[in-house]
Amino acid sequence: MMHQEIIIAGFGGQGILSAGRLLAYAGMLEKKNVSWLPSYGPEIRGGTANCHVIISEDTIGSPILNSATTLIVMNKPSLEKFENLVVSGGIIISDSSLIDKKSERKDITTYEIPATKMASDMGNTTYANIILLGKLIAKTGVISVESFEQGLKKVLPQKYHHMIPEEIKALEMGMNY
Amino acid sequence: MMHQEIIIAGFGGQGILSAGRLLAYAGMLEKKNVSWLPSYGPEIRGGTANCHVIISEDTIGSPILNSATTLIVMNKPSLEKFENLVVSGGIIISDSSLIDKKSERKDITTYEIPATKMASDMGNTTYANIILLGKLIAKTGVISVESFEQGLKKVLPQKYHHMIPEEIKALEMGMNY
Amino acid sequence: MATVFKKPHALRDVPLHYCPGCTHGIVHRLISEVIDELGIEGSTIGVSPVGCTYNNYLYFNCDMVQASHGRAPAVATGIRRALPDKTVFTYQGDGDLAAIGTAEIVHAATRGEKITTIFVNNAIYGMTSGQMAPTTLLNQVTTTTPYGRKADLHGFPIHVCEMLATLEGTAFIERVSLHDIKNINNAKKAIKKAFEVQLAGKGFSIVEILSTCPSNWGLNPLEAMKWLQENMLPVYQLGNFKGKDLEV
Amino acid sequence: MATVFKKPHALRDVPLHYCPGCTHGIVHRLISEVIDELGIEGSTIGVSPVGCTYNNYLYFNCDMVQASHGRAPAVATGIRRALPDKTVFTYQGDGDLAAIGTAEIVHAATRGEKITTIFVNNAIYGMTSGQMAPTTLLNQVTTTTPYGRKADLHGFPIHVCEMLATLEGTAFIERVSLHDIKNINNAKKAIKKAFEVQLAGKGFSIVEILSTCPSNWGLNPLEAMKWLQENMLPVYQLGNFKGKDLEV
Amino acid sequence: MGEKLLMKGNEVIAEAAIRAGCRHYFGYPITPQTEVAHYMAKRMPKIGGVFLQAESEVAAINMVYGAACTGVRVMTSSSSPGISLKQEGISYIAGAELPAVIVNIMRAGPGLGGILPAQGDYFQAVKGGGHGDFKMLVLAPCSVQELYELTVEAFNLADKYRIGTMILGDGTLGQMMEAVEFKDEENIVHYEKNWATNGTNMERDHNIITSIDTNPEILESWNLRLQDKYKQITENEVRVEEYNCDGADLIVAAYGSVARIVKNVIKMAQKEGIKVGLIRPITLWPFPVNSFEKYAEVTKAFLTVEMSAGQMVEDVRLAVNGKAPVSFYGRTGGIIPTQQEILDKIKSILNR
Amino acid sequence: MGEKLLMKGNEVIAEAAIRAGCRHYFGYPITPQTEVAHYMAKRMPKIGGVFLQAESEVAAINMVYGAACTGVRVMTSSSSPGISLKQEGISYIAGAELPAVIVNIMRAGPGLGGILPAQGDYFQAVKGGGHGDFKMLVLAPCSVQELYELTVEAFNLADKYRIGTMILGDGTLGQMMEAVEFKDEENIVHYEKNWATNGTNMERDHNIITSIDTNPEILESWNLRLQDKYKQITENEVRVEEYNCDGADLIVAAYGSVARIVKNVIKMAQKEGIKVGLIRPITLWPFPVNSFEKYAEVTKAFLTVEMSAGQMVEDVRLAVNGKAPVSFYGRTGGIIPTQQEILDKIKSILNR
Amino acid sequence: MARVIFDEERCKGCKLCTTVCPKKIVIMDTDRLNQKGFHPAGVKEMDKCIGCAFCATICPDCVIEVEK
Amino acid sequence: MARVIFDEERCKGCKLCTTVCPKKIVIMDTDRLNQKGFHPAGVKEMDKCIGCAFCATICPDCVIEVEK
Ligand SMILES: Cc1ncc(C[n+]2csc(CCOP(=O)(O)OP(=O)(O)O)c2C)c(N)n1
Ligand SMILES: Cc1ncc(C[n+]2csc(CCOP(=O)(O)OP(=O)(O)O)c2C)c(N)n1
Ligand code: SF4
Ligand code: SF4
Ligand code: SF4
Ligand code: SF4
Ligand code: SF4
Ligand code: SF4
Ligand SMILES: [Mg+2]
Ligand SMILES: [Mg+2]
Repeated sequence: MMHQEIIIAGFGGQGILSAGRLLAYAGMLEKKNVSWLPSYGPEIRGGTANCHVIISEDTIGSPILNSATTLIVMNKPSLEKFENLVVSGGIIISDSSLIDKKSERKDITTYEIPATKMASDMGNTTYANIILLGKLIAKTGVISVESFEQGLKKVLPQKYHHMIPEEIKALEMGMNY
Repeated sequence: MMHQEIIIAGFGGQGILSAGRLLAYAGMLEKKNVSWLPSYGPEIRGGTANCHVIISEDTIGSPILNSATTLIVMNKPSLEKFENLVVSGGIIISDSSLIDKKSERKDITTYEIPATKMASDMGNTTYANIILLGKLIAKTGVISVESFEQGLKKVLPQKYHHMIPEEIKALEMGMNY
Repeated sequence: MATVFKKPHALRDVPLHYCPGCTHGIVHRLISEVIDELGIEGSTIGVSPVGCTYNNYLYFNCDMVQASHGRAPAVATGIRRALPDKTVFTYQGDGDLAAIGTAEIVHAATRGEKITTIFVNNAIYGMTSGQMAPTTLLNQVTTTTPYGRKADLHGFPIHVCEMLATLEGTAFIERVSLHDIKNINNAKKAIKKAFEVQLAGKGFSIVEILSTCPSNWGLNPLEAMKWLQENMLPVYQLGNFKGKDLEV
Repeated sequence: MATVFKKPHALRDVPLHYCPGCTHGIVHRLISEVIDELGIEGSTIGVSPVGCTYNNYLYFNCDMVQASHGRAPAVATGIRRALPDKTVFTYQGDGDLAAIGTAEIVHAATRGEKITTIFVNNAIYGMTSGQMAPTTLLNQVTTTTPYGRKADLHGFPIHVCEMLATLEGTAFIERVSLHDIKNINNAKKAIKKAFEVQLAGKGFSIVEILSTCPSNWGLNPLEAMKWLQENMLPVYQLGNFKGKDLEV
Repeated sequence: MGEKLLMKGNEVIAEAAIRAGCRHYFGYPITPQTEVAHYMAKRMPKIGGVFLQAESEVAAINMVYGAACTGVRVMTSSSSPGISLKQEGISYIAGAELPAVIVNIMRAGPGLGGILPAQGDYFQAVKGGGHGDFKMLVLAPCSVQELYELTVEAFNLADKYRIGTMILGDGTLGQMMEAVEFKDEENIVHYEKNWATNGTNMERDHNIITSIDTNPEILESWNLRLQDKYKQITENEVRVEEYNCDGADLIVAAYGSVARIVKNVIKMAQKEGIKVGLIRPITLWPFPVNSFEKYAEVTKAFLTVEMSAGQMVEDVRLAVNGKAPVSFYGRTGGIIPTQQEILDKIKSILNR
Repeated sequence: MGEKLLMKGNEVIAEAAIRAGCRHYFGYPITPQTEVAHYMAKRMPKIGGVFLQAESEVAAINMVYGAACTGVRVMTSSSSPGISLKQEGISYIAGAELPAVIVNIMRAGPGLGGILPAQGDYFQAVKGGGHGDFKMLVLAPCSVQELYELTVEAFNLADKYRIGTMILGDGTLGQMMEAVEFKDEENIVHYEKNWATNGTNMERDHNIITSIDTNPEILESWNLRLQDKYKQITENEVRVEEYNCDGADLIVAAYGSVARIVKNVIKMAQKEGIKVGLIRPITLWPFPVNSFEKYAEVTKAFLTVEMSAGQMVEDVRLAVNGKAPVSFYGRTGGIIPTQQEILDKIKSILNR
Repeated sequence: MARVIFDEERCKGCKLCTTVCPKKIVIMDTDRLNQKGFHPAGVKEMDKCIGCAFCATICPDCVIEVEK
Repeated sequence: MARVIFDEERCKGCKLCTTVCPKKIVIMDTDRLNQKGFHPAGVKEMDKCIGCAFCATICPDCVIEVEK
């Protein structure tokens, strides 16, 4: 039975929360059970943000994760904070253009993608989060690209729909990195 | 065992509450257990006032009276309101210069004293309450004149002590009426 | 012979519970006369305060709501926002409005809430037996200022009209008194204008009415009227603070 | 070479948690400089609000108390009355002081409570993510006025200094801004005077400081300074409202 | 049923209220429930409704009181410290018998506490944080979908009984997104409100809304009427989920988001051969006493799990009435108990 | 011991506070406790103390909070609706662990209710009217003499445990006059208050008083510290009067002025050959659980009598834990149960 | 020709009306008490009344009706 | 002769200091990030500094110390 527990973490402003939301939305469109829970509160002011996403064929108990099957990180403090929550055999996907450190855990698979750099090359660093999501999709199959695109259409206000092809491009760059 | 339950009732401004207080004070000086409870609240605005006084050789349970051994009344509404609370064999003392009605109860003793008139003749209607207390003392012996005088000294601010002889006079007028 | 003066319809035909000579009764009648004259009894909702007039809902013929202490402006806001076509007034004492209810009156005023507040300033807490109110005069003796109100300990009397006049949302502000016939008539005019301002949708209106509390001032009603005149008038300047010339 | 500028002693040597460019940090430093200059760190008790600066007790070297939302003036009153020889200040945002805390500030002021209030007006609720404050400008978009603040729905911006100036208990009232060096220096002067007024036992003193909230205004810190200058200054007139010439 | 949407709990509360016919919202911002207000601020102006940010929680609850007097459906929302400030107003709403919906998305306390989720306001909600003898109907949803359904229901119940009805959730529930499926049409029950103060129109005697009478006999009769109503509600409106209880070795009592966690614990326990049940009170008041009574005779032990230092556990004990041991496990300060902790606690109770 | 004086309960509270070293009082007028303020207003200026009439109950409790921070003994008093308004402040006092004495002279509720005596705020006082997990120490005197003694004690306990301590009385107790005998010297216990914010004098690091921490681990540790303290108090500070309980056919549980009435009922019952006992909790929290446990095994029945619709009865049930039937008799609205009513109820329970 | 009618049972004897009558014809009836125990106000020389309604205007208890 | 010292780790990259320097010598170091992830401000041409402390006056985070 498919059951993915994903933590996405980084600085505020990196699209951490919205990446999680897109993921959950796509999962829901695939008729899976999903939950999304942001970190909230004044620490946002401090600059960090994270969210917990569960996508499962089973019903979801707590939306709070005490462990994760996948961790996506976009800054160093988040890597340090969350790497130990990844289950053995799990995945860490990190933005290597922002994080100079590697997780030392040997029981997990780590993917390092210079996502911010790649996005910047695309002309917009805000796609970095999508690039990392691409890797997640490629490695876990938690959702399909089609659902992701459908989700985007639902979540994005009409006026931003012209950006969807770029977003898909970013996703695919991540998948293929 | 001595146990007196006294309700004093009338208009606000007639010295209802202070009469009760003097009584309780004197009782206390005689080493009896005493309690005094005023009616309080917006009905004072409506003009009526009453207080419950218990003087007892026994310990006092509730300071609230559901019945009375003696009722002192200084207006008609109070007579009507409280006469039924007097126990069989009890006493009603009423100011007949203000109340044109007589209690119809046959199982109690009624004393009618034109106290306000008498006080007015003394030159000060505010002694009316004391005159009525005098009757109470005479008929029940609940306190002695000496204790009353001692109590007055305690309760009255020094600057009013010159009035004490007049008060005692009023008391005795009531006792002897 | 025609009746030239009688109890207005908006005032119910029941005895008032106030102390002899308490000017709350005059205020009740003036409001009722205005409601009659404007023909708004059926479309008016009044809000009673906590204070001696806590149950003035018994006296007005329009629909009435009893509010918690000081919150009448918030309650009135709730009513007025729910009933945009009706007229809403609050009736508040100086403890109710200027102490515990300060935030509510200031914000109803700054929001320009379309309500009318009748503010009865008797420089004391009547209901609870004569404590200091924010409007109590310096040196005035009350049960909580037994040695007189002292500025350095208890602060200064608050001038509600002047304070609220600094707020843009206020459309009409006037202070009146009840110490003689002329002033009673002026008071009525102010109350009427205040309601008219509301009916015209201009914003928040308030009339502060200098009143007596014979019982807690320890004076008889005639002395109380004189005390008001001699002591309150010098401190609380009568007159219009806003909206005198507002077209309604 | 001598040090001509460094962190004042009254400011603790810890990083502040505020957003980049948030002027709360400047206010903290100015207060601390004044405390240093007056030599009152050991005899001062500060009261922190609820707002972005809820835990500014971590930043000041004097004793500090965290108050419930809006009640800092009441808490400060309790402290000051218990410690008649000490200096007490409150630090409050516009939501804290001008919304929920309206009654407390008005009454601390009218009582002439010997405290100093530093009132940081950033025209928004910073802490709770950008809701309308009583000081939000007309047409300003916030999370609770997504279509802009409209006078008829949400009321008018409240002018705290002007309102409090009507109260006799206030000894010193001044509005300042932080949008450039000159104004920052003026702000410091006003803060210093406000403390001096307290030390001289003259009554209540308050300094309103126009500030930025880059995060919730959706602007970068430089744009925010500009926005303050262009939009807040015309609405909130800078200057002294009371006590300019008070001898202290 | 419409399509599934992914929405935040707080937003769903607002949307559900609007669907239930609520067009009047008065509130004051506080984390973690602010999105209720943000949503209302966006939507109400579009549908002719009223969103008003009050100057304080005290003002907000009194605005609710005022609007409720006129007969409209009205709501406020806040979080723990803000709800404390509303206690006088809540007591007035009870005394005046007004229908109103009050949302408390609990955070950690006491005092300013923290903004992370907690369930430390159970006593306040259920026993009476305000003065006098009164009750609120208290609904405790455990999912975003249920937040929706119970919010709609809250308005119906409030009107039916003229009672303050509270939605008691926690920060997790308010902040999380989950799928929600709205009905095409809501079951809005309309009750005659001839008591409302909306103007006599000179066609009837004036209506009065008040909670005071200085005559104690009258005031007692009002109180008896309230108690009577509460009895009716206790008889008719209890809602509870019993999950896996038959034959359970131990039954956990938990509400709201903790109950979700317990459901996962039940699965974990099953794998270890331990049969655990769950009684999830959906109405915290009236409390589902019967469910506990029913199982008290047959179950070895009860465990109450809360994000508190132990509050609902008292109601569980009252219901179980000594017939079985009742243990407690709780976390505070914004910490959410983990599945493992709860399982460990269960095992220690059962000596396994 | 000095001479006996005849004093009003409310005045005795004020006098006792002053004798206990309280020099700071902040309050807002409300019937039936206003005489506390009147007395303070008269006395404080004469003894260099502070009497301040706050602009509201909310302000008053926050002034108390402020003064308590400096280490002085401080008090406020109010009655039911006013106490509801103080709930946020009371929770802050608990969170910041400040010593303070809070007096509630209860009146009838809910809402504006009435000003006559009632006991409808038991839940609020004992379970927590404010948000979060906290307790106040709650003392329930039943005579004017005890009002005096417990008020003095309240200040000692507040300081000892850094806890909000409530005197819970009712209008009868506040308004009645009774003899009171003051000690020549009070037992004032002095506790070191090195946590107080009274100026560093540049001789120590700054003190901070706060109730918030956004780190849930820290906030939980604070909560655990509170719970620990509450446990200590529960172990050490229970006060109770057991009267005539040994061999009683039925034990009545009652506190405050109702307990006085019950004592008379016991005499009445005795005359009819019925042996009735009384357990009178003097501390409502911590509740005298042991007394009930002790008699639960041997007594046929318990009856709780309150001026409420039934609040303390829950704590009695929790303590008795199903070992004996617990009945309830209550009056509300300001009505005081009569001896006869209570006796009748006792007889009906015992089938006599 | 004017006339004033006093609803005597409502009168609380405050005397305010007596102070405003331009004709000084409103006086307290010190011989009688109404049910509430107050000496009620009244007019003896009704023919002097000019119907100005001053008495009614100041009466807090709506005791007085005026005809003209 | 003046000198400014930046406590770089405290800098939040808000740029306010750069706008007030009369000598326009305060600039952001866009090549580096501090621990918090911000480009810190600094002065390259220190010799031009007149020690006016404008930069320090506007810095919300007390990053700057000035010597003269
Ligand atoms: C929350 C609350 N606090 C206090 C009271 C007690 N109280 C009743 S009326 C009143 C003040 C009344 O004074 P004011 O508003 O001036 O009205 P007045 O009686 O003078 O007309 C107070 C303090 C209350 N009922 N509720
Ligand atoms: C009783 C209560 N209500 C609401 C809140 C939530 N709250 C925290 S800060 C705040 C407003 C802060 O705005 P402001 O005072 O302007 O300070 P800023 O953050 O802008 O500096 C609010 C409403 C709270 N903590 N307590
Ligand atoms: S107490 Fe004062 S305000 Fe109240 S009714 Fe009497 S005179 Fe009027
Ligand atoms: S949210 Fe606004 S006020 Fe708060 S720290 Fe950030 S910029 Fe400053
Ligand atoms: S109407 Fe005028 S003249 Fe006639 S009695 Fe009254 S006040 Fe006097
Ligand atoms: S003014 Fe009215 S109440 Fe007063 S004496 Fe005259 S008639 Fe009577
Ligand atoms: S001290 Fe003045 S000149 Fe030097 S860097 Fe700072 S702002 Fe520029
Ligand atoms: S003002 Fe301070 S925080 Fe901002 S960039 Fe300059 S040094 Fe850094
Ligand atoms: Mg008043
Ligand atoms: Mg702000």
